[in-house]
Amino acid sequence: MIDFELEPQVVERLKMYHMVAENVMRPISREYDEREHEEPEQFFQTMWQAQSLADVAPGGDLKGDLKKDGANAAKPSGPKLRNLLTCATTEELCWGDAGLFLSTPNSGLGGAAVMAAGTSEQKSRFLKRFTEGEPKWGAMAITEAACGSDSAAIQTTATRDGDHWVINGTKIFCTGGQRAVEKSDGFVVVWATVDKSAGRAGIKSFVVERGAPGMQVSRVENKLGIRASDTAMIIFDNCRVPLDHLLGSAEVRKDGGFKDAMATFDATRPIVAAMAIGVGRAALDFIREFLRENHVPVRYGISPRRLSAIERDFMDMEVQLKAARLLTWRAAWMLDTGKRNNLEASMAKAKAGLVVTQITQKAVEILGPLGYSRKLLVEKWMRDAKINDIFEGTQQINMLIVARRVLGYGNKELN
Amino acid sequence: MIDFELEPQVVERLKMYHMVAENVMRPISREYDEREHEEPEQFFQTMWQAQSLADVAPGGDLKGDLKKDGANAAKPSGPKLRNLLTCATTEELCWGDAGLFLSTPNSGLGGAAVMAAGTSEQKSRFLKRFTEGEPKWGAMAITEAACGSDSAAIQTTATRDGDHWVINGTKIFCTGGQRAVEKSDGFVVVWATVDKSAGRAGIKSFVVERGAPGMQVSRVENKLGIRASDTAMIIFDNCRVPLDHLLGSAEVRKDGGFKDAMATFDATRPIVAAMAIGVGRAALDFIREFLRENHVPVRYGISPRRLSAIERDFMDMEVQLKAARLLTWRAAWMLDTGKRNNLEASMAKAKAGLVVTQITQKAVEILGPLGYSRKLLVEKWMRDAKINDIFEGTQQINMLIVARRVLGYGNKELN
Amino acid sequence: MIDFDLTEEQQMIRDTVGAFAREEIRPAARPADESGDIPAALIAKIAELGLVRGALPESVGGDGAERSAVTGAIVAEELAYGDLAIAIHCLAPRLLAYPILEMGTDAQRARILKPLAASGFVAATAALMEPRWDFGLTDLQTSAKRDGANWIVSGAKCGVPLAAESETILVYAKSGAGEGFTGVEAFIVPRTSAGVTLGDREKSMGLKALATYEVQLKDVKLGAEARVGGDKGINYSRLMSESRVGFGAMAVGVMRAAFEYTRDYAKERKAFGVPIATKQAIAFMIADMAIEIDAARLLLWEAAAQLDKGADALEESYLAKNYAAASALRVADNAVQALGGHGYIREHPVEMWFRNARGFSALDGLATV
Amino acid sequence: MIDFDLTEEQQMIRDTVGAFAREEIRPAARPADESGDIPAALIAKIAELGLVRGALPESVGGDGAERSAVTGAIVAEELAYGDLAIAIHCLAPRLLAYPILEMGTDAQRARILKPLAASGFVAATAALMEPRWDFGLTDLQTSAKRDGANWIVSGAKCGVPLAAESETILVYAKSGAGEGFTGVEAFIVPRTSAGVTLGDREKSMGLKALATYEVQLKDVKLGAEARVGGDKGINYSRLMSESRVGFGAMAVGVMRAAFEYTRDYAKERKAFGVPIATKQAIAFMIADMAIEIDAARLLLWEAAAQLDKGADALEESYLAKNYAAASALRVADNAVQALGGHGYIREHPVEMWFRNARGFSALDGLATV
Repeated sequence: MIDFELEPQVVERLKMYHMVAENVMRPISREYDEREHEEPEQFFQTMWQAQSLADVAPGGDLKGDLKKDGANAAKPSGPKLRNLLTCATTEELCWGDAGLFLSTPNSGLGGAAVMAAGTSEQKSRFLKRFTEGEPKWGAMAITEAACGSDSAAIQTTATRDGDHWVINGTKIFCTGGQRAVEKSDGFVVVWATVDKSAGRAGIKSFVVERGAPGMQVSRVENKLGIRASDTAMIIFDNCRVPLDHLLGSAEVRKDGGFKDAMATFDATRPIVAAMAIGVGRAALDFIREFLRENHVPVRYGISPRRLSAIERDFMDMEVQLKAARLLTWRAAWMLDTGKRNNLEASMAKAKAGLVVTQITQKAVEILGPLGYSRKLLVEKWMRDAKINDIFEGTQQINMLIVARRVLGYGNKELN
Repeated sequence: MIDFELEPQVVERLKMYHMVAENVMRPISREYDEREHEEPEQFFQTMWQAQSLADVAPGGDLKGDLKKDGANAAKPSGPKLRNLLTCATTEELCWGDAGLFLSTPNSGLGGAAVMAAGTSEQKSRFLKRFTEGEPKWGAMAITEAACGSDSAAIQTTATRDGDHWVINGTKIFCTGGQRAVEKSDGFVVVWATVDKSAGRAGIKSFVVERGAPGMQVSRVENKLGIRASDTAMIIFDNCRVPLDHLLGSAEVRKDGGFKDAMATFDATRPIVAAMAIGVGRAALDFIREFLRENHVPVRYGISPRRLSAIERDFMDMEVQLKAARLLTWRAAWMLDTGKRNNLEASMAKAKAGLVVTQITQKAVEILGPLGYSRKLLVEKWMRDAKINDIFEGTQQINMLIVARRVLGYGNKELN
Repeated sequence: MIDFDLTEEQQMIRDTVGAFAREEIRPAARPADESGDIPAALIAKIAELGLVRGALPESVGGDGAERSAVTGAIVAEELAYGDLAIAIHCLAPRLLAYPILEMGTDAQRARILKPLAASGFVAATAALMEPRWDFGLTDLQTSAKRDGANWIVSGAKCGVPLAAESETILVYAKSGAGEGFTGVEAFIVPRTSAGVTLGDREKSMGLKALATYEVQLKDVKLGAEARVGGDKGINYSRLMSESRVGFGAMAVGVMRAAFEYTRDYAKERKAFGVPIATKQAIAFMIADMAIEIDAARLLLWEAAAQLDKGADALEESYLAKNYAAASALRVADNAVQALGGHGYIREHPVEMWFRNARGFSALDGLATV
Repeated sequence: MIDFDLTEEQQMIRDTVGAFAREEIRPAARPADESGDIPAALIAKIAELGLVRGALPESVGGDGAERSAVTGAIVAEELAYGDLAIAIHCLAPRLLAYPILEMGTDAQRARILKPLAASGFVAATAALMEPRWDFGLTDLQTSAKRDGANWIVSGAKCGVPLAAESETILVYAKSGAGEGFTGVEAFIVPRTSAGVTLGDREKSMGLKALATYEVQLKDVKLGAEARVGGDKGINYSRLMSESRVGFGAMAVGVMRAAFEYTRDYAKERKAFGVPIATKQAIAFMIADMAIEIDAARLLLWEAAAQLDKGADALEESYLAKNYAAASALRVADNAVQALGGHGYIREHPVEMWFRNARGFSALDGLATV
C-alpha cells in the first residue's frame, strides 16, 4: 500500500544523523571549504568512532553484513530497506556538508564495488578493516583522461604475470583516492581490462591496497566545491597485485565483469541523488527560515496568480526537491525489494542532479548580495551541488540511459 | 552606427498596417477560426485591392520589382531594407491574425521561390498575375509524408518527356495550396528531383499552375490553429508542365538547385519569425492592458526580489519578445545589406518560435479561467503561435543549423 | 512502512479501468472533441464500472467499497489517459456525492446519495469556480447569508460541468469571516431553485466534449437542510485537497497518453534515414516526459496517502497539483513539437492533449477522489 | 535608420580591447582569482589604453573623445571577456568620473576629473549597494540630511570596489521623499572623511580578484560642493541605466568566454569515439549559448543606443540587464556541464566563469558606460 512516510523509529534515528550534521559538520563546513586539501582529523576520528554513523557508505551498511549485527540502522524497517535508509541518512549528512560526507572514513564506493562484485570471502577479507583500527577509506577508480562518461572505453590494462596481476594506466577523478591509498590502510578498486578484444566483457575490477608497488597518487584536484573531499589522479605503472585481488571471477563472459561493475551504479546513483537532495534541502531550509524571519509569506492554496515571485520560487524549489526525493527513494526501495532499478536509478539521478543545481542557484539569487557573500554557506551549497549533476554519470548520460530504457534501445541505436 | 529604431516615415506606414490588422482582421479573427475551411471573401477583396498591403508576401515586395514602382513600402528607408520592412509589416498583420495573414492573396512562398531561383523572364511571366485581376495565391510544396524536416529526401520526381516535365509524387502541408491551384489562377512551386542519383543537386523547383493535368488537391488539413489558412495535400500523377516551368537552370550542378531552394529559407525564416512575434505581441499587448485595468503594477527598476510573480512573468514575456525581434530584424537587415544570414536567420527562427510559444501559453495562464475561454482571443493566439515553432524548419532543425554553423560542422558530422 | 507498490485490489482496478480507457474511451475521444458530444452509450457503459456507486454505502444502494484517495487518483489517471473530457464527465457525480458521503448529515446522505447509487449514469455536479482571472479557492465571492433558519446564496459561478443535466448542484459559498479556507460552506442546490440561472454552454480551448456552464445565483433561498454537514458544516480545505489530487491525477493521465503516443511515433517516424527517436533532441524530450510523469504521480500519491491517513494535505496537494499542471503542459507541448507538422493537425491526438493540458492550471474543482 | 553595424571607430576599439583581453588579461585571470591580487603591472598596462581618461575633456587632461554608451558597452564586454574581476577593477574609476563628467558642476569636473585623467591607474569608486537581501536601486536606506548649507550622510554600503585604495568615493544617498528613482543624490566623499569606516575586504563566491568593501557612513558631514550637480543634483535614473548597461555588457563578455571555451573543448573532447560536440545534447547547448549571447548583446545595445539619444532607457536597461544576468548564469552553468568533471576542477576556467556569472543578478553598481 502506497506509503512514503518513514516509521517513527527511523525518523528518530535520522534525528541522530541530523545532530551530527548540524553539530559536527556545519561548524567546520566553511573552514574545510577554505582550507582545501587539509585534513579534518577531529572529524575523521569522530565519524570513525561513531561506528553506526560510519555505516553510511555508498553500498549500504557493510558492517551489518560482516558482523551480522542486527543492531544496525536498517533494523527498524527490516534490513531489506537498507538502500532506502542509506539514502535517508545520506541526505541528512549532506545537509550538513557534502564535502565532509564524501571524506567520511568508510569503505565508500570501493566497498560498494566489493559488495557488488566480490566473493563472500573477498568481502570479509577486504572490508573487515573498516570495522577496526584507525580511520580508513575505500575508493573506486574508473574514469580516465580519454574516457569520461564512457566507462567501456577504459584503457587501463591488467595482465597476468604468474601469481600477480600487473596493472598499467592512469585514473582521474578518483574520490577519496589519496586518503584510501596514501593516508590510510584502505584500498582503491581499479577498473581495468584483461582482454581489450573482449570489449566490455573484458573489464574487471581489482582491489589495490596502500603500498602496492607501482601505484602513485600523482595529483589531487583543486575544485569548485566539495573541497573537503580529495579527488585524486592515480598512476599505475606495472602495479602488481595478487591474483585474488580481482573481484569475482577472472573468466571473461559476455554477461560478466562490466555488468557487475555497472550494477554498482544502480546502487550508487540513488545515493548520489540523495547527496544532491541533502545539499538542496540545506538551501531550502535556510531560505524557508530566512523568509519567515523577514516576514515574506508562503501561502499554500491561494490563487497562483496572487503569489509573489519569491513565494512562487520557494514553492517551486520545495516541490522539485520533493519530486527528486520520491524518485530517489523509489529507486532505492526497488533495490531493497529485489526489483531491477536501472531506469529508476537514472531517473532519480538525472532529476536530483538538475533540480538541486537550480535550487541552490535560486537560493543565492533570492538572498541577493548576502547570497553571493561567503559569510553565508548558501554560495558554498551552490558550488557543492553542481558536482551531483556531473559525477556518477552526468545529467546527459543519465538522460541517455532513461531514454534507452523507455524507447527499448541499446547503446548502438541511441548514443 | 547602432540604431534599432525605425524611421518616422516607416512608423507612420506601419500604423496603416496596424489599422488593417485591428479593423479588418481582428473583427473576423474568431469567426474564421471557428469556420475552418470557409473563405473570408470580403477580406480577400480588401487585401487584394489594397495593393501595397498585398505586397507583404514572404520574399518581399514583388510588385516593387515588377513595376519598378518607387512608391512602395520599402521606399522611405530605401529599397535595400525591404526584408526588414517585410518583417515589420508582417509583425503588424500577424498581430491582427496569423491565419488570415497566411491566407492573404499574394505570391506568398511560391513567389519567394520564383524570386530566389527564377530567371528574370520567369519572374515577370509568373509573378505578373499578382498585379492584376482577381485575388490569387502562390504556394510552395516541399514536404512529403516520408520527409518532414529532411528536405533533401524528396521522393517526388520530374522526368523530361519531350517539351514537358512530368511530375509524380505527393506533397503535404502545403500552405495556401488549395487557394493557389484550385480557388485562383495562382500556382504552386513544387520541389522534385530530376536525378535521384545526384542527391540534393538533383532537386529542382517547378511552377505548376491551376488546371495543370494530373494535379489534384486530395485533402485540406484540420489544424490546431491558423485555421483561416488552408494546408493542402496535393497529388501529382503524371502532372505535365512545360519545360520553361523549371525555375532556373535544368543543369544538375553540385552548387545549384537545392542550394537555391535552401537559400529561400534564409529569406523566409526571418519572416516566419516575424509572424511569431506578431502573435506574441498580440498576447503581450493584451496582458499589458489587462494588468493595467486590474491595477496590477509593472514596476521597472525595483529589486527583482520585490516583484510579484505575474509582474516578473510579464517582464520576462516582454524582454523575450524584444530579444526575438532584434534577432529577427538583424537577420532581415543582413539580407538587405547583402550579408549571408543563414546562421542569423535560424537563430531568429529558433528563438522566436520558442519564446512566442511560451509567451502565449503564459498569457493564457495569467488570465486563468478567462484565458482558457474562447470568449477571448488569447487561447487562439496560443494555438496559432505553436505553428511557428514547427513550420519553415522546426525548433530542432534550426538549432541544428545554428550548431553546425558555430561549430563549423557539415550535416555529415552533426545531424 | 515505506511502500511504492499498489495493493492487489488497486492494481486490479488500475488494469481494468486502464484497459477500458484504452479500448473504449480513447477511440471516442477525437469524435467527441470535434462534435462536442459524448455518446450516451459510452457514458452508460462507463457507469457500469460503478465508479460513482462503488464507494457509496450499501444502505443507499452503493457497493460500500472502501474509499481511498490513492485509489481515486489511480482511477482519475486511467480515465484521463483515455480522454480528459470524458473522464471529468463520468466522474462529475462524485463532485456532489463525495462531499456529502464524507461530511454530510445522515439525512443528506440518504436523500442525495440514493439516486446517485442507481444503475446507469446519473448526472450531478458542483459549482466552485468563479469567472475572474485571479479566481482562487481562498477568495470565493459567492456569498451565503443566514436568513433566520434559512440561507440566501448569491454569486456567479463558471466551469460547472453537466450543470444543465444535473438535478442537484453543490454550491460552494463564503458564509462568514475568516482567512484562507475558513468560512466556506457547501449547499445542496436543486437546479430548478428560484434564482438559479444557467448561461449558455461555455466554449473553451480544450475539453470541448465536456459541457460546462456559467451558473448565476441571485438570492437563492435555501433551507437549513441544504447546508452540507448541518451545523458542523464542511472541512473545505480537505475537500479542495481531494479536488486537487483528483485533477492532478488526471494531468498525469494526459501526460502518459502524450508520452506513449510520442514514444511510438518517434520510433516509427524517420528523418535523415533513421527514426527520430534515435536523435538526442527527441530522445531526451521523451526521457524528460517519462521522468515528469513518475515525479508528478509520486507527488500526487504522497498527497493522496496523506488524505487517506486523515490529514488535510493542503500543502502537499497544492504543490503536487501545480507541479502536475505545469508538467502536463510541457509534456503535451513537447509531444506536438516531436510530431512536428503532424502534431499540429487534428489527425493526431496530441494537439487535443495540448489544448486539454493547458486547462490544468486555469481550472479548478472539476474532479475529486 | 536601422543599423546593426558598429562604426569603424567602434570596430577598431572592439578589436584593440578584445585582442588585449585575450592576450594580456585572460592569462592573468586564474592566478588573480586564486591569489586575490591583480598584478599592478597589468593594471598599469590596461590604464595605458586610456579607457578612463578617453572620454574626459581635454581641459582636465583627458582625450576629449566623444562618450557613447554603445562604445562603453563594447569596451565592457571585451574586458570582461578577458576577466570580469579585472574588468571591473580597471573601469572602477569611471564610477566616479562619469557621473561627474555628465552631471557635475564645472568646479566638480575640474576638481575631481583632473587627477583621474593623469597617466597610470588612479583608483576611484562609488558606493551604491547596501547589505540587505532585498536591496534595490529604488529603496536606498543611506540618508542625506541637510544641515544648513551642509549635508549629513549616514548609512551602510557594501560591494564597494577598490574602496581602500580610492581617494574619493561617490556615495549615493536618499535625500528627500519621492518614489522610485527620485530623491536620490550622489555625494563626493573623501575616503578619509570623519565618520567613514571601511570594513574588511569582502569575501564572495566569485570576483575573488576584485577588492570590495563594506563602507559605513556615520554622520558624515559634507559641504554643499560635495553634492554632484550642485542644486540641480543628478539624474539618478539615467545613471542607473548606464550602470545596468555596463554590467550587462560584462555579462555578455563572460558568456562569450564560456561559449568559445566550451565550443573548442567539445570539438576536441571525445566520448564513445566521437567529439562530444557531435552529440545533439551538447551541440544544442552550444547553439543556445550562441543565440543567448547575441540576444543579450542586442538588447543591451538597444538600451545603450537609447542612452546615446538622451533617453533614460530605464525599462530597456532593466530588462536587458536582468536578461543578460540570467543568460550568463545559464551559459556558464552549461559550460561547466559540457566539460563534465573537467568543468568542476580549477584547471579549467569555466568554474570561475560560473561563480562570476552568478554575481550579475546579485550585484549592482559595479560598472557604467
